[in-house]
Amino acid sequence: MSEVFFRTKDLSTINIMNEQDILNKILDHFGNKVTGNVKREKRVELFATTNTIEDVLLYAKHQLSFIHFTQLSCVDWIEEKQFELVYIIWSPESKVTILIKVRVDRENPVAPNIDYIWRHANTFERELREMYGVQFEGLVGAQDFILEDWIEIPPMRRDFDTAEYAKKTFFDRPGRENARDVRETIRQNSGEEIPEFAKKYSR
Amino acid sequence: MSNIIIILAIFGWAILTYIAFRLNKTLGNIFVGLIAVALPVYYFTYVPEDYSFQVMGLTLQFGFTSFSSLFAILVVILGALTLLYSIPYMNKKDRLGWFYLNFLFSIGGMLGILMSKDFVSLFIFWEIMTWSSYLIVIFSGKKVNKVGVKYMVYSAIGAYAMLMAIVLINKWSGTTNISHFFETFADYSNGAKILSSLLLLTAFAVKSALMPLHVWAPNAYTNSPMSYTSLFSGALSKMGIYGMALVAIMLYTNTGMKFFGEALAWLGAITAVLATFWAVFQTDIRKLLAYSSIGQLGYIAVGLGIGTELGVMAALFLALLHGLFKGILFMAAGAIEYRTGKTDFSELRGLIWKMPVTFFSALVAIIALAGMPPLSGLISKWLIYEALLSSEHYFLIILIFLSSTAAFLYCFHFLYGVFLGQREDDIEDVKEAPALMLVPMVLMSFGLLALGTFPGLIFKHISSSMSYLGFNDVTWEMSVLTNEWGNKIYLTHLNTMFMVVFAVFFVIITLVARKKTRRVGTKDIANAGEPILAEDNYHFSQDFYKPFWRVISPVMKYRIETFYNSFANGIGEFFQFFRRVYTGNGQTYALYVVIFLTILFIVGATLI
Amino acid sequence: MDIWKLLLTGSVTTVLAFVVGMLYMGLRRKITARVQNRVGPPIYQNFLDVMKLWSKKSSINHGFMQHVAPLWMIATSITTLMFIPILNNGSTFFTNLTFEGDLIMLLYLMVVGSLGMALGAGQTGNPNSAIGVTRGLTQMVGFEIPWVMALVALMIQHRTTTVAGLLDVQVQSGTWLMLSSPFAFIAALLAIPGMFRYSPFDIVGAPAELASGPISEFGGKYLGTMMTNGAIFAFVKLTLFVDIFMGGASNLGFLLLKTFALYMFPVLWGLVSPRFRTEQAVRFFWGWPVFFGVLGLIQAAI
Amino acid sequence: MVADPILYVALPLLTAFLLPIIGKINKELIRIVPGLLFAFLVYNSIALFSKVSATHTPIIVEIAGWAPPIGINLVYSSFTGFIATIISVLALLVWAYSYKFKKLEFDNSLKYFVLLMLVTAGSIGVILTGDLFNQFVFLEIVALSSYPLVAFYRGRNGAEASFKYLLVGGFASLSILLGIVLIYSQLGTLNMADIAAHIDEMPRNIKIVSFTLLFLGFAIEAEMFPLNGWAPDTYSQAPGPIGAVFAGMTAKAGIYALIRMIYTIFDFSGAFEILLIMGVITLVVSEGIALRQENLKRMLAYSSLGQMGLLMIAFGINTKTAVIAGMLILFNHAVIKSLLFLSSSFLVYNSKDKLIKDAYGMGKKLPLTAILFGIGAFAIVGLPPFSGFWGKLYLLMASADANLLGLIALILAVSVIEIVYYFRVVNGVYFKKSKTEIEVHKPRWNASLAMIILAAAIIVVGIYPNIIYDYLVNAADTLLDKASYISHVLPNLASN
Amino acid sequence: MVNDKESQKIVDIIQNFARQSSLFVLAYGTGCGAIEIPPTMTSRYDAERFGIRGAATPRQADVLLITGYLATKSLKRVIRAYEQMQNPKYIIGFGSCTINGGMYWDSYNTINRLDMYIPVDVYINGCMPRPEAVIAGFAKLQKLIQAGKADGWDRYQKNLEFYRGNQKKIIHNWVMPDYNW
Repeated sequence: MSEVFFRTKDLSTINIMNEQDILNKILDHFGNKVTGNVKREKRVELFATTNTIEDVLLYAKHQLSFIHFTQLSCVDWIEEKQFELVYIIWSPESKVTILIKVRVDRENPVAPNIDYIWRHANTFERELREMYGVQFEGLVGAQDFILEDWIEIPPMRRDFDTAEYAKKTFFDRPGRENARDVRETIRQNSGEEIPEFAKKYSR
Repeated sequence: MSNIIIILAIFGWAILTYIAFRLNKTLGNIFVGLIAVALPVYYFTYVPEDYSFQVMGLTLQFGFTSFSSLFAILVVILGALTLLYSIPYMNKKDRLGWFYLNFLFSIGGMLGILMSKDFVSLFIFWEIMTWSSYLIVIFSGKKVNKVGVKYMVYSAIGAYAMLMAIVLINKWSGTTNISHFFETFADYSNGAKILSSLLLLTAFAVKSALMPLHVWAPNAYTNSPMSYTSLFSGALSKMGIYGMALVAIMLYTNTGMKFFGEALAWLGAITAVLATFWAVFQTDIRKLLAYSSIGQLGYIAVGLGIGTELGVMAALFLALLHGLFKGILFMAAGAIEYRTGKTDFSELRGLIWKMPVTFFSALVAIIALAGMPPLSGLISKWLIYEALLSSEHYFLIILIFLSSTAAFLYCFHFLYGVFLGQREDDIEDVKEAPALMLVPMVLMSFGLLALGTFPGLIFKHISSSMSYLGFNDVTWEMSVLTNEWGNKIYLTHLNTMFMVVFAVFFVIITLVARKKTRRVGTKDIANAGEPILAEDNYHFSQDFYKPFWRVISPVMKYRIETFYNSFANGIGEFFQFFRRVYTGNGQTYALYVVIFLTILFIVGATLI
Repeated sequence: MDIWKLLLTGSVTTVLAFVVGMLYMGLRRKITARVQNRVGPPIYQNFLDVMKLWSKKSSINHGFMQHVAPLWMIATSITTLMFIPILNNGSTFFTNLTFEGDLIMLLYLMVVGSLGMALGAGQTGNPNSAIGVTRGLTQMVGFEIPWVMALVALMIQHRTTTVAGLLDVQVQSGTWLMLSSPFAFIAALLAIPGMFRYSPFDIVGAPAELASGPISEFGGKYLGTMMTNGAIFAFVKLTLFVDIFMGGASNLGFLLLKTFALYMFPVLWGLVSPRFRTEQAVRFFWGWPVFFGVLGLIQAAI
Repeated sequence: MVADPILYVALPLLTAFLLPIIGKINKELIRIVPGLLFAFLVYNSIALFSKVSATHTPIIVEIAGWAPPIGINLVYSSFTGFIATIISVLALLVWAYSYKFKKLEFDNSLKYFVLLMLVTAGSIGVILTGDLFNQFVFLEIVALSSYPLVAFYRGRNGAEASFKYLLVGGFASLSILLGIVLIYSQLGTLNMADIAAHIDEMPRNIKIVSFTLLFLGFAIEAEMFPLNGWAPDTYSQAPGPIGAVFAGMTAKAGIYALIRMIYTIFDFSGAFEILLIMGVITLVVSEGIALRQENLKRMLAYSSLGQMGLLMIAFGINTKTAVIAGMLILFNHAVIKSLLFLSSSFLVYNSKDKLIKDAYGMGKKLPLTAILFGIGAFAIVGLPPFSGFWGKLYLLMASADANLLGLIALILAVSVIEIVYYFRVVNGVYFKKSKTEIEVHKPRWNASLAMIILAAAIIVVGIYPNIIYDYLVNAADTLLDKASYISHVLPNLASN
Repeated sequence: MVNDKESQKIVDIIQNFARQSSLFVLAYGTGCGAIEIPPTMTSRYDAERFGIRGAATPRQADVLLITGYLATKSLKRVIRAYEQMQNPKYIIGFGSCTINGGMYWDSYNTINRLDMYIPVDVYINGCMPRPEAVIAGFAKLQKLIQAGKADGWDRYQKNLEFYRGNQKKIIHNWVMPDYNW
């Protein structure tokens, strides 16, 4: 891994490759550890595992000039009891986007930490940790990122019912149920007229 | 005889105190307390007498003049108070006997300087004062070479300049008597006049930390225990002022050599400005106060340099006053150090809650330092400005004003950085300083308050001492200041007015919504709604005057210290070259002998 | 000095200063609004603000220094006011303590309030306050220099250090000092916006950056006192300037006219200027204003 | 008891030869007898010196009854007596200090004390004698006994230093001897007073050559730059107390010979200027080199050379004040430098390289020694109220009287350099932590007593210098009054 | 001071007049409503003519203007800012999010009814309300103040238990200082 890590190719010498070349190169390099296909123009899809994802990213970054880490997102495949982490990287050379999909177990979601490759991956990882409960090994950063004092299951999981939670936790205002104009309700409740100048601008 | 006895008694008592501390700490403290009480009592009751004796063919003469007794008052009062303050302050430290030995030696040295009527005894006591203060500067055992030796070297440069002047004066006038020198000064040749006065001014300028020779001061003030620094900055540096006043004024009155006065005034003004600027950017309270001291001494030099009646009056008044307020400030710094063990602005905060008495003493001192009414600092500043105005020093007054305006910056930094700001948990167990440390501070604060309205209390002494300097009939009033153009300010009216308005509004603001006025903690601040947690502290202590630094950094980049250091290194390197002469090889030495013989033959044949 | 007379005249002067100062500040808001194509608040709006602040039902402080800081300021302002001649016709009614102090003392008296403010702000524990104070003090180092240069030039030239003396000079010669010493006047005039801390020198209490800086923890009666003080002190500064440079005024009408005309300078300048950073402000003051101050000094020396 | 100048020379020489035999009786006597001898010499000095200072006439002793021009005579005047007193007291103190010196076993102590006595006798002899050749002989005694003292520890370094000393000392002897031969060939006399009386009769060329040769020889002994290359090595390699002996005795003998030659024998006025200039060079170079020394002993040695330069300056100015100053400096140098050598040898007792670093932290372990060293350092840089101050003051006054303003500034500047390196050492001794663990050797009571006496002398003279002032004035008068020297030694000549 | 009831009334009228005609607004600009404040204050609508002007800190402010939805995280800050204001103090809820949650009504992280947590004196509805509506809201508040009915600060003080209970229901880690008046 370190070998790959330190031997960076000079970007200027790289020939601009098409999607198929990229896919072939990756598949050649990793053999049967990685599978993939060209999804459409400028888009390649790869399937990796938690063991190979770091190598794939490093290879793509240093050998194939995919220097831009666009996003790390997560899909909750609750039926398959799995989370799918999607690493999206992009190359300014070939203008190709690669989606690398990694499946982790939903019960014990652990993935390698990649913020040493791209510093800003840290932010995405912390968000996923908080919203999905995916644990990244050795991730540094405060536990409370966006949510404060969260005690329920991570809210972006599909088995979390947010409407029910809102109903339970917050106070619903009566009158919210029908779609009546709020002003009507207020007038009804307080018996107060809408001011003249406000009427002028109301629909 | 009684004159010299006071000094011998102090030296003797110093040794006794040393022995007492070797025996028992409490006994030693009692000895210190005794002399602290006895010193002012004895000084203010004894009848001065002149005394002289012969040593090595030189006549040593002793006796107070009306001028030196003015400074003696300062030395005695400040000495006694700092001694009292030292008892609790130093209590935890070791080698107390050694400390007090040197402490008393330097007090004795100062009094000796003041009662010397001839230059040799002046020099002897000057050196005793110097080395005893040096031994206290290195007392803590930290930075002994960097700070201590530096202090000693600069002191030695000054002292040796004085020594050179003394031997020259001895040659020219046949005696080392001080007043004889000044009386006959007008008869000297021009070269002699310039040389002797320059050398003497250099000597005194070192002790009073005037600009090119100030380099030792900040570190030396910082490195000695604060109880001594009060005396160091308050009284010991005034010895330089004492000598400078003598020289500068005598030069004026005897020869009218205005150039020296002007140069002194300009040096003083530049010192005041630069030292103040440096003080603004210090991060250690002791260093801040040290630079501030240098700046204040610059003001005094300005007053002496312009040499008019108001100017000298201002200088002498400020000299005494500086002793008081800088005494308080260093004592306050010491109290803080004693209770918290910290002196850096980044570590201190919110001590007003724990040390209110210290705070109010320091506040009084700071107001006096900044020259604001209703305290006595205004008077000294007023006198200096009026002196500069009436002697038409257009640009000096601007420099002085720049300096004293910039002084507000560090005044605020000191008060805010130490006493104000957010409280921190680590000061929860801090207590107010011991009573014996507070008493001197509070006493001096009262002194400042009293002088703020009734400066006549001290003008009395100043006018009598100014008659010694050749200013007869100095008019003064108890609480009215008059400048040379007849403009007056009435301090009683000013201060009463201020106090009354203050009191009226104090009553009003305290009574309005009195029941609904709450005092909240310093962590309960408007902070965009974010509550401040226990572990957070939003005290502002880093880059305190960054914008100001950006403005003046082009000037402040050049430091004379760098020049001195490279000069010293250059000397070292230069002699490293000579070290190669001593090769350690016998043959080379034999060769030297032969070469020397040859040269000697040649020289001998031609020269002899 | 008849103490009761002083009490009477002093109170009347203070009330006058308060009312005039408040109205000027109201006018400033009005003028600002008009320039910005707004209607703007009524001219008496500041009285309402002060009244509201004084009628707050609760107020907090963070300690004794914050409690006394506004007092310190207002005591300074009123004391200063007492030493400034309001009219130049020798009217005994507005004399107060005019002949018992001089300009140097006034210079120092006028900064006492800043120190009180600084200490009060410091004790609140709000870092914004302390930052604001450091900026304010730094800026003060800037504008005091040209201001003092102008004053020194006048004082030495006319060999008096009292405001009354300078007034006498102008009354007797019939010429305003701003005409006879134009350079000193320009230097002092350029320093005026700094004294008022109006834009472009308003970084001290910039609301968006520093949450109004030093006063960010002051509310209720404390803020009310400060606004009162601000009004009185504005009057003090304007009157002092008018006395020194514009020949004073023989009756209140002229006084209002002259002070208003003077007040318009920082106000209108401020309306069209963005904000200086602290170091830019200091550099500004040490640039042209100091240059004119030096010219003024040279003129005085010749 | 009898007191006679001849005893100064005779008794130590005699005792030195008898000491091995005495040692057979009782080994302890080897240590005790020299002490008794030195004590007697001190008594002798006091008795003679009080007599001389009471009568203001020198005591002249004619050896073996021959009258001075032919026979050898000893002149015990206020001037020579003063130096002799200092040397004898110093000898006593050095004996007290090295009594029970740890490294002195029986054999060693025998050698040590014999050599010490020879050095003492030689030094005093150089000072007292009135005969040029006799002076040469005494100088040789001093030199020959110094060589083994330098190599006393039998190390490689000691031998090397000793050899260097021997080499340069050989030049000195040769050159002095040549000078004497030249003078004798012209005037046919070796008595100083006689030479001085008849110096006009010498041809100018030969006068210059002989003067040059004598000057060179004595200057080597007086450690003048650049002839002092041997000195730092010998000072640093010799045992601790021997440094004091060199500084206090042999160097004094050398400078005395030089002074006597310039003041009395020859009549060159330019000689004073040469002495002055060489003194200045010696002072500046030595002190400058001492500034960055890392070896404590060598630092002290260079400082000592600087003091010798100061002495040369003082005597080179050639006024009464200057001579008084010179005498004071001579006294100070003897006392203070001895104190420094004695105390510093305890500070670095067990250190191999005698580095300043090795003395760090000794302030706690050896409080008495450290404070004595500190007093010495304070005194030698000329801080009042220690005795060094008066010497410096008088020297400056003399320079001022001679209108040498630049010299004043130079001396003071060098004093600043002195402050730097001495205070660094003192600070280090007290406040720095030693990096290497060095076993501390505490001074015994006898050594402490010797050092305390020296320190007490420094302080007493510093506080109340009047106690030696009158003697100094007498000594200066005596030295400057060449005619009376001649007339006292040769009463017949004056009547001719 | 004045104990007489009648004169107290007169004083109240004067004081209320001063209060209603000088409103220092602390705008809590979390939501999209913050963008409506600049037009309100500047030359098009010029709220300053009614004596409404911005305040920099809660200490100086009279009115807390909450412009839009409040996440649970920002609710804490709102409560803190409100508690730091000096009595009497008023709250204007701005936009439908503060009334009933608006479009975030079912979000797991935004509150629905602001008046359950702090006492709201005036709501301005709309998503977003235009500046006219804002000024109408202020006019309403001024009327309430003059009538002495804008007593939200008093309600909060008296029903502190209720409000605290609701607040603590969603803010589990309660680190704020006590509300002490």
